[in-house]
Amino acid sequence: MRLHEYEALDIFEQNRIPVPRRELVSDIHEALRVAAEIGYPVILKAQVLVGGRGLAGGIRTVENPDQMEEAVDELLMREVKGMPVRKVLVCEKVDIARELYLGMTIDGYSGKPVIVASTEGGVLIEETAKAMPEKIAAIHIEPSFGYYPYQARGLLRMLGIEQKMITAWSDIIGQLYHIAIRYEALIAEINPLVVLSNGGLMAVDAVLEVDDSALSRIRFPLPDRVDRIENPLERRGREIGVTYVDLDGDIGLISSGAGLGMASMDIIGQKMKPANFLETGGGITADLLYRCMELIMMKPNLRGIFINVYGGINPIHEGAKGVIRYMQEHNLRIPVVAKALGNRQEETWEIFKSGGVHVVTEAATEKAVEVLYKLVGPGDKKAGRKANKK
Amino acid sequence: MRLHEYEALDIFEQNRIPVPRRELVSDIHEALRVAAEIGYPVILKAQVLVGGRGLAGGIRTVENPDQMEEAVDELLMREVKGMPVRKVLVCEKVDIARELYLGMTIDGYSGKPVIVASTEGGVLIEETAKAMPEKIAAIHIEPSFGYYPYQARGLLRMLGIEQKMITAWSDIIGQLYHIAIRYEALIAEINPLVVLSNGGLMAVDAVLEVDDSALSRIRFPLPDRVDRIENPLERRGREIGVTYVDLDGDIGLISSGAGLGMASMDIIGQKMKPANFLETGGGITADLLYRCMELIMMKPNLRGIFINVYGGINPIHEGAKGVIRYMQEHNLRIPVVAKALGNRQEETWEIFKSGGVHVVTEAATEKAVEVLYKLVGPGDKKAGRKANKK
Amino acid sequence: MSILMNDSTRVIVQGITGRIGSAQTHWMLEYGTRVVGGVTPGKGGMSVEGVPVFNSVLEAVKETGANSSVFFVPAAGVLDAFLETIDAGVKLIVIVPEHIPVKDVLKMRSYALEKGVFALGPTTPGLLVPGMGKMGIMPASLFQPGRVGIISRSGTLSYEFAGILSESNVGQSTVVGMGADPVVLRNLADILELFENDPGTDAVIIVGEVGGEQEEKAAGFIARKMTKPVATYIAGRYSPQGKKMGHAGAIVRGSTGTVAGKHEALRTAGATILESPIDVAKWAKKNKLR
Amino acid sequence: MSILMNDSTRVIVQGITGRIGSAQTHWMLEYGTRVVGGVTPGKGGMSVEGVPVFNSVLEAVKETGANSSVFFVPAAGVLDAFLETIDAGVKLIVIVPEHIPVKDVLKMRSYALEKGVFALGPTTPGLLVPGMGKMGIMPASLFQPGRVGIISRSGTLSYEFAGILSESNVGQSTVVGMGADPVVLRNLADILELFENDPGTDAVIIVGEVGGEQEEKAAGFIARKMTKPVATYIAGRYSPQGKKMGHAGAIVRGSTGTVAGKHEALRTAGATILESPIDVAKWAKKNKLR
Repeated sequence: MRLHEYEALDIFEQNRIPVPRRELVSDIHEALRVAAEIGYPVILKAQVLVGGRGLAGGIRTVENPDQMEEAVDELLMREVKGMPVRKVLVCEKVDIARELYLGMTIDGYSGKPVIVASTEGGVLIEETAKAMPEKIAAIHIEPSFGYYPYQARGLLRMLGIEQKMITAWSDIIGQLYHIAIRYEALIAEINPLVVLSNGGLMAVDAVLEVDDSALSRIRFPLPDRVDRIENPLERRGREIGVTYVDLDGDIGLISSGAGLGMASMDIIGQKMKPANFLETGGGITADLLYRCMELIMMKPNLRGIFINVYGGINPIHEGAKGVIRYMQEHNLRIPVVAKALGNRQEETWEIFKSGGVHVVTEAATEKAVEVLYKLVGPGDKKAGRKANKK
Repeated sequence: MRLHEYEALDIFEQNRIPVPRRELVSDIHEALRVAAEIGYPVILKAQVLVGGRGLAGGIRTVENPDQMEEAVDELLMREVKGMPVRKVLVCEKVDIARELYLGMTIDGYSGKPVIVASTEGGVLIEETAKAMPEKIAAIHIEPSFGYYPYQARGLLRMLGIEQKMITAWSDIIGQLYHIAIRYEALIAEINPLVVLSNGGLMAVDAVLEVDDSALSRIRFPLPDRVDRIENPLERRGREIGVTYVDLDGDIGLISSGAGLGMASMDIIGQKMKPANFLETGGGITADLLYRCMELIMMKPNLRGIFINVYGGINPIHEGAKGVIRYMQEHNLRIPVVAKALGNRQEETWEIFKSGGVHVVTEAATEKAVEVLYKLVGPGDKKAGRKANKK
Repeated sequence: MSILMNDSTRVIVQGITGRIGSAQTHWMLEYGTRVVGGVTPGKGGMSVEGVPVFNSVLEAVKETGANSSVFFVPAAGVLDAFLETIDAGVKLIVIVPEHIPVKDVLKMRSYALEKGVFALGPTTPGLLVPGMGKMGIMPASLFQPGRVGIISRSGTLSYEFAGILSESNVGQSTVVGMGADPVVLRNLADILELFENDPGTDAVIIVGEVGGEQEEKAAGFIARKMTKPVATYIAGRYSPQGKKMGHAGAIVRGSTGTVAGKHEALRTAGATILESPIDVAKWAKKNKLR
Repeated sequence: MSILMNDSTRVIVQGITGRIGSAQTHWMLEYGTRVVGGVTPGKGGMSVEGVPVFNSVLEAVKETGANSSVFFVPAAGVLDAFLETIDAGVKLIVIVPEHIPVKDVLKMRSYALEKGVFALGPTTPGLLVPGMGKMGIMPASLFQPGRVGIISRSGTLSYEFAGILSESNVGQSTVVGMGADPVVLRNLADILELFENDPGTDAVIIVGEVGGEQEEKAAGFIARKMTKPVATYIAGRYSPQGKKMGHAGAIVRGSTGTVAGKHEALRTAGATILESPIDVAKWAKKNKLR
């Protein structure tokens, strides 16, 4: 779960990382009041859960009250990278002498947290990393041993940081790392970490992504998880316990397993367009697949449904019952093709067939997709996309 | 620093270890009120910082209000193992089916925390450990890896604990260990940990000794450290930053280094009696030794003073200045013998001699003690002890 | 022949008394796996599918001579039980459960590596040696004995590839689910090495997916050490680009993680790129695998 | 000959710019110790007693070829600096400061043992090889070269014993303060073993004190491995019995920790018990030590 910038800034501040004065607003009146308190000029920042916000126009400098109305209206009206803006953060504009970068993530391959720092922070950090790798330094932390300040000092010396900055910067590294541990963060990032004109350091942005699997044991207050999903279908997916990603095609997809789902999408995509990605996980029941059918059918103009499940941990015969119950109750007319193999496969095939599902018994997904294609044809490739527009 | 039982019980309770209902009282009126709230019978426990309190008469059961006055008076009047009783804890009397033992300490030799448990708790636990070692089980915790519940379960299985008790007991082990980590405890102990007649577990006593070297970084509120030293001379020693132990002889001792201090005491003890143990640590200054002289002279009837210091980390010539300043200002009449070797020893000898101190320049403490003995003789071996009585 | 499991593999099932644990014990036994015991603290003395249940791993190991364990333990209890299992001397551990916090996985991984324990998962369907046995949830019907090794990050895709091969009468030596989590207990290259050294395996299929850098790192091993043919399929080319969640990962990993980047690394290392799962049948035929 | 320090010992002083660090650097240099650098973060570029100061241990090691370090760092910063020093490749570390939290000492000890670093302290006067050099605070005037090794838990008592021996014209091969804390970075038996293996040492004196179980454990080593004469003095026989602080320690250690218990263990192991420090002169004479 990624936190909003304003939420992450609050957490950083509570953990003694210097951050700008700021307040969250949702209309022009609040914005004017806050800006007056903070003092002009101020920075307005759209609170959306995507990166690259600055380059996409989600950040504005406002010099005086006259400029405020237009800037706030403009930000609240716009979408940044397809995400609607509901809140704007009004921030103190600080005097920036230099932009640095500091981040922490998990290095999956080595199985260790890794701290990354650079003397060249800002929006182009990834390009910097490629073009000038000597400007980037990283250290791995041994998970059972933990973090100690000398590691940060070593990292900063690798970057050639002048001695007088080392204490302040290594303090922030320590605090960021401890935030990451407490909040079980997969990513904790400050970009840019700025050197102020008075020589101090300040985090003027904050990224914090918390491990979803650890949410129930984090002892610090966190915002609600489901609420922050903007797309209503994706939110519904989270509610019923499946992973749903909204796409712009017209073939509904239900799969068990993310890899199988991705492969199904790839194969469908060769001649048709998937309307969604849906992965059930290992908890299939008749009810769950009934709800999955409801969910994928919330999208208008589907031309066909493709079900691709394996009976390993999942009782697929139970799943099949849920699918055909939905089909019968809703008198579903569009073709449904199912490939279902594994434990209790014969029983599953019978149930699907009894409900009018086209069953494919071969292992290759390509063959099942071919069956579907014969039933529905290539379709209007724009149909789904249109229907998906708000 | 050892906490009082009532302080440790509060910490245990905050950390979800079941403890009896209880309240601290310092007079009969409070005791009657608390006992009425808790309900008779109640247990009165003298709050003194020594072990073996129960066997020394510091614990009383009170069945009804009529018995209360005598019991409270008796406890508040008495000394337990030489310690005055200022506060009494009035506790709920619980139905005890069985007494267990649980403790955590540091195993200095292996350099690891060790958790010790026994099915035979109570006042005679140390005897049990010798007579029936199979009733005791211990596990070491790897410091960099930390504690996990499976270790506790393994410990309890070693003791043959029935399965239905394992979860409750291992939960308490986990909580005790985490208290020990948070409070940097050198000892955390529950004796007895009782099995109630309803099958639950409860800590009816609590020992917590915190690492003095870690006091400044413990983030949880702790009681004041100096206040809890009962002996005024020992408290004064703590205040000026030296280790002072009050003894019952009449030869004052100032030494640098605990080992040298102990050896000096041993050697003095062969023919005379030390009035105190005083170890300066590595921070000798003229002022510090002036204050050390003040401190040892607070004890009446000293017959002589023995100073045994080395100039390694300590500027002993500075220390010598403080000693003779005290002697001059107070016109000290009793003999002072000093052995002072190491860096700047010649300078130190000159300063001591200028103030009338008898200087010994050989290394063996025995020779210096012999010089003192020749000056003061064996003395009345009872004198110091009498003077020390309150 | 096979990797990881063999004739002396004696398996315990942790969490055997749960709904999934007991059901999967049934399927494992039915497939011929030597399941010798189960562990559920507090349920010692019971029996599930004829298998004795113990309160602790140590007891199970002592009583049954088990050397391998498969986990159906709730995610919150996996770290503790994993450490217990290693301390009890078990040398092969399969972690089926999903949603284990990454912080726990890091500790599990470092302890297993330190103690020389081979562990798979989390979020793995486990391990199956056709005709011999299985640890985990792979559905037996799709597999047949043979000489092709499969390593998959995705559970269900490992079934898919085995199924396609089996329909073409190409059997498998061992099928290994390495786990779908961002951090797994053993890296792809370690498993590849086992197949390279297994006389019963003639070729290996790697079933990967977008994200992470397992495939890129394995490419290094393929280039340096691998003598047997390797085919790879990477799922996710049509997946919508993930919402970018910070730069740190991208900085550390550079261009790794994309399907194109993985293809490039693997092709350079000499592996065959499969564009679609069904292509594996042609590859097997071309390489005369069986 | 000597233990721990020799001709190739190159020492850095951590916390060299502090009051004690700079004063002791003076004494160490005066005694002939090869002090090649100092470390105080933020003070790099300075020089103390003619010795260059660096900001980090790594830099100091790279620039000076140091292989040994002595600490005069404030207690709160010792753990971090210690780990830094080990990671920089230093193989001998002397921790002079006192009042380091036990929790920190446990971590330092486990890391040093894991990395094969020999560390002394905390609360140690350090290490002195008469006529060659010293790391720590031992006052040079009391020592003279010879063939008797001294290991002491107490700082000042190590001076006392060396002083008594020197006055009797019995010199020392190496004098080692193992540290006075309840947990030290190296146990007594490990240091004894170095003396046993040192051709320059003919006999060893152990200066112990009440508490802990270092002497008892060392008795095991003496009985099994030690061929050279060992004399021991245990301070504290007239010390008032410590206030009893819980049973756990007593249960774990049984009767160890008392002067009588230590005497018993050491005597049984074949060591000579010295009743008073001055007795060491007689013992040396009897054993014809010099």
